[in-house]
Amino acid sequence: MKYGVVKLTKELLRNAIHPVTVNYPAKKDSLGELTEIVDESRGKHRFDEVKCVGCGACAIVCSSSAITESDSDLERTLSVEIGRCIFCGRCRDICPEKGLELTPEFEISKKGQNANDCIRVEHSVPLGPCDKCGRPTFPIRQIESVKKRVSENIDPANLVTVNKDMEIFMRYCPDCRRTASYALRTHPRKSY
Amino acid sequence: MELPSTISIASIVFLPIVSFFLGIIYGYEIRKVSARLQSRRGPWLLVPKSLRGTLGVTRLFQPLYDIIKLLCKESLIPSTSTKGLFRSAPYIALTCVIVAAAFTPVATYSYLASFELSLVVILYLLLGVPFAFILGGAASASPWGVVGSQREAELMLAYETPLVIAAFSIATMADSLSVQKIIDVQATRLPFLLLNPLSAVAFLVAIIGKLHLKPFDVPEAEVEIVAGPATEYGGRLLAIIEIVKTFLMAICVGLFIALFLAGGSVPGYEKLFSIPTFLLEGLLIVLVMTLIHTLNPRFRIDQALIWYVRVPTILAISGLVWAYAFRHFFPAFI
Amino acid sequence: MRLGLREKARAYSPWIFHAHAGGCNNCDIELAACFAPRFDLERMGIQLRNNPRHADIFLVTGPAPKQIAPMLRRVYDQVPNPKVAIACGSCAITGGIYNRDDEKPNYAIGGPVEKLIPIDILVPGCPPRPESIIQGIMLALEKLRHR
Amino acid sequence: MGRTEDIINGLNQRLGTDFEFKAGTKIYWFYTNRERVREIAKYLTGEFKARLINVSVIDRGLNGYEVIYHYSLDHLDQYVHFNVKVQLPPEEPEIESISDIAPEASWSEREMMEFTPVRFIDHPDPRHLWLPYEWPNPVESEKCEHFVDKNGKLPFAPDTAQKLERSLIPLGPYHPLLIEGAYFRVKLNGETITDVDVKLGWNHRGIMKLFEGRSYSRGVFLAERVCGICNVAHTTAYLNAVETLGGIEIPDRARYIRTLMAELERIHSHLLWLGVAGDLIGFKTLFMLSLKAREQVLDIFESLTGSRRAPAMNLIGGIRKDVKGEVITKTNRRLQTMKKETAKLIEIVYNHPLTRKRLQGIGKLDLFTAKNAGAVGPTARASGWKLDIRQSSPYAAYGPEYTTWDIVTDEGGDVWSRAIVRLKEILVSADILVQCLKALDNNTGPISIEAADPKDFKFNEALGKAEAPRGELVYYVVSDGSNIPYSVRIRTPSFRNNALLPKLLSGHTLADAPIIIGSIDPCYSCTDRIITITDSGAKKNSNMAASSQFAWSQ
Repeated sequence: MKYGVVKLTKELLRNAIHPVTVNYPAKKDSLGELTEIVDESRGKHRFDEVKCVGCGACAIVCSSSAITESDSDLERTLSVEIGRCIFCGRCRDICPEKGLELTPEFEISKKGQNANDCIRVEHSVPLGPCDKCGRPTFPIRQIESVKKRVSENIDPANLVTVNKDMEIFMRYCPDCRRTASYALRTHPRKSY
Repeated sequence: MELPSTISIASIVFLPIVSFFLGIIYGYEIRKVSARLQSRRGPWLLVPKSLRGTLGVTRLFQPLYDIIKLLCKESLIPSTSTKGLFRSAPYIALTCVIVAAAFTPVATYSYLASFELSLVVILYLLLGVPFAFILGGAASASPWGVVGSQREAELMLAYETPLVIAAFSIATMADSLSVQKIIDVQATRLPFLLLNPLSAVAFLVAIIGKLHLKPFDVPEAEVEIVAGPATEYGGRLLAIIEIVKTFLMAICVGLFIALFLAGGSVPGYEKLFSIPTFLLEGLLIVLVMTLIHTLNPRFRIDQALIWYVRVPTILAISGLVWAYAFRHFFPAFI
Repeated sequence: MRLGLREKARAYSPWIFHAHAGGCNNCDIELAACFAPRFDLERMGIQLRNNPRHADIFLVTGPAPKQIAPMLRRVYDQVPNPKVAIACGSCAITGGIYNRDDEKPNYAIGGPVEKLIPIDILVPGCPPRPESIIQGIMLALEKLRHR
Repeated sequence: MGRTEDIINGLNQRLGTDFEFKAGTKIYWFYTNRERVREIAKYLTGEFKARLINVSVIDRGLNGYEVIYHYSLDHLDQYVHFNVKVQLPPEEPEIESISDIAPEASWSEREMMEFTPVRFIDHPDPRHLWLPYEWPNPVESEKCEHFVDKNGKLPFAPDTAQKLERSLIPLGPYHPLLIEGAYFRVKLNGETITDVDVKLGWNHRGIMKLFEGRSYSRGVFLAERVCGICNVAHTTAYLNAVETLGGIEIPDRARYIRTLMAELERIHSHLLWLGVAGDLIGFKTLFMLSLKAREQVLDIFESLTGSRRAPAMNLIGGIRKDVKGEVITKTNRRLQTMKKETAKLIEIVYNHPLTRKRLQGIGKLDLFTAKNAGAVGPTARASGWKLDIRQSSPYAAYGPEYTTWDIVTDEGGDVWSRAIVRLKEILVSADILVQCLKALDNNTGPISIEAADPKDFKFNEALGKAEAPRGELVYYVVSDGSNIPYSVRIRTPSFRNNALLPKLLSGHTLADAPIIIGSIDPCYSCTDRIITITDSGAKKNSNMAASSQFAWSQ
């Protein structure tokens, strides 16, 4: 029975020689020095200026509604409210263009009185104007990427027609597309 | 007895201050060593360069910073408490320990220790501290304070018995109740640690209980009764309690050295040489106490009481018997 | 910058009271990890106190459900001045995942914590890494010094 | 299978026309009327030793309310569950309580009374479980919004410091004994506890309501945040239910990785428990040592998933990220270090005379009481009940075709036995982990399959179970074919074990209270519900109801 105390003493004396404490606040680079932070670690977000097309898939999939997209004046802003995010990494996984990363940056604490003072990660992409009414439609880069995807995946026989159609449709906003669907030959009854 | 000289009066004034700083160093040692034993780093002895702007250079005086910080904080007084008693209890304890500190020799130096019955005075004054805590806890009207006071009272009965018996067995061997005399007896011959180890062990265990270190921190058991008698104290009053604890640490260790280790004096050397020895011995005793502190969980109050009766009290009594036997068989020694 | 002894002592020995106000426990165990061997906060003289009367830093985790909200306020009032409050974790800051999508209030949540007590430091993350918490506490020290 | 058929035949004979039966694979659904409920409960729990795992109420709008009694027989016969359904009319939603027949039902019924207008008649203690006593019953969302007035003041705030009786000790809501808010009103005689009343719900976040507003795939992350310590178990149980709904069979690799995560989490949870238990008996060093060992597990988590806690690995139809390549060898190495440290810890705990002294012989729970009150998890196993969902209804890779392992049990039933069971389980879990890693290293294959559209779900209700570190976890998910679940009901393990607390506590000293409460590893973020089962129950209830204002004194 007393053996436990002897064992513990030995263990403690061994511990005394090898403390396992990290130097964190003293040396900034010691973040995760013992754990080799993996490339998929989930810290503060970063939008890739080039890759992100502004489709807003991350906003739809976000499990705590921390990512919001707001359109204003030919610009779409995706903003991540870090103070609401749960860092599940779903946005990164779902991103079709791999335009959103979670960096291993964990020093995100801030002074502040309320949630508005918390860090926000924002990214804006330009929206293309509707050819007809001039209102903002979709992000320009998203239109391009959709075109690219469609032309990659479509049956080559239809490629020319589809490409031509897309040239017209993609520049209209949904409302204008609806009203102009006869002219654009997209109305379902048109073919009858 | 001749009139006290200026130096003597100065020593009376300065001794508590020295004791206080010793207590702070001991407090740091407990924290640092227990941290290291738990494979942590503990309060930095030297703060890394990049943090010195915010955190200062060293943490050696960590308990002192705690006390200064608490002194500058507001103290809240619960409306349900008995206010006068609640406020005065820490000050009663403080008076007790300051006077006791003046009596306790630091490295054999103490003017007051040479009085007859100085050992009785110290033990008596130390008894005042738990009494003041019990009063304060009971006056706070917090259920935790009350339970803490109750436990403190029970534990006090348990540890005071071996403490007093062990101290008096030493007095018996030295044939004096003056601490200075006890030191002098040891300085010329062997320290009582070797002559009466039973009492020494009993005394050490008793002061562990007195200082509320594990396994006897029952009155302050955090997860059970928050902070015991100190639950409702905050700010300045808590600072006073911390100061009392710091003093208590230094006094208990100093008393142990005085009674069992010849107050740090080494036979055959200058009296001045006793200062480093005293420090070293003090740090060693605290080290031993820290080891016990880290190695054990907390006793339940009933277990603590039974254990105190079973082990240290028996040890102390056998130490007393041994002391009488020693006196009887080696009268020349004393 | 020269500091008086009082300000120094304040920054050198902050004691933390951890108030759990709902939430899923992740923040709480990460805070426990801050005091465990790997991220030992006692290096900086910081101690975890279980008594609000002894505390300087009031660390709140969780979205503050309605039932505990008044208690939280009351415990905050028991911390003697000067004090700093840290909201630790996303749900303490905004309610995090416990918010409803349609922005209507969740019937059970009385928070976020900022509604109940004045907050000084925000530590986002779900749960925040111990490094984030330590960084937040370092910021709190700066704030505490100038209180 | 003879036993199951016996039960069905017996029910048919007894109930005759009042009874309709729909076969599932091994999960049976019955329809009956409300007069027969008590009879069925007597029959199933009395004669066949079925466990009542939960009582759910589903609000069907104009069609009234559906009360479902979930009986589990899987501890006798793998996978077998009986679900007895009763339809109640919306104008008179009343049904007789069965909590005198099956005491486990008491809490579930109270919970359901709180959230739905269904009344369980003759319930012994119809107070609120989770919500403040002052709230209306049932709670209606419009009314509740008035509960925060314009100044942000909450009208149910407690009075300022009441003068407490000296012998009446409040433990909580803020008390160092538990990090989380819980309120125990303990009546003391000297230092001995004579009576306990519990009020929980300080952590109630309305999660079951939140589930009803989120799509199935987003619900996974909400399930993960029900509890931070057993988050994988929660997601696994939720996904077991959702995947049964959709008829999804996840690939083997996903099964192994789910098991890997769940077992890592079990180790983490048990090590954390050991640390907290150490703290509760004042053993700071044990706390530090076990948290040091725990960091190894967190390192494994981080290298596998990218986050120390909340791995977010489980998705509908599989998992998010593969575990392959050199990370497996690294994990194996870390596992060895962790195992060595844990073995050391076990030796220390086992041989330290003082820990033994503090833990042995307190908080005794005998097998009969454990079975009767429906203890689950390590608490039940420490009383000698061989009850483990991982073997009684295997999910993920726990079946014998994937991994082989044994259930750890102990006969003592006291706090010490619970500690021993948990410590041994760490080693068993490490064993399972090694098997999983080996299987992952040798096999290849997909890690997830396409999830079915909620429109094409095969069933419209399903039961999902998992063995969380604290015991059996039950999710009941109802689908109506839309994108979001119609209803989700959760029964957490601590919900059951907390019910035992008043029983365990009375007769012990205040100094033992923390470790006894800690010994069942209560997790109030999971649970957040309340109970009183003590001998002087009735008297105390009235006392408690009268003083619903909580004094909190610190």
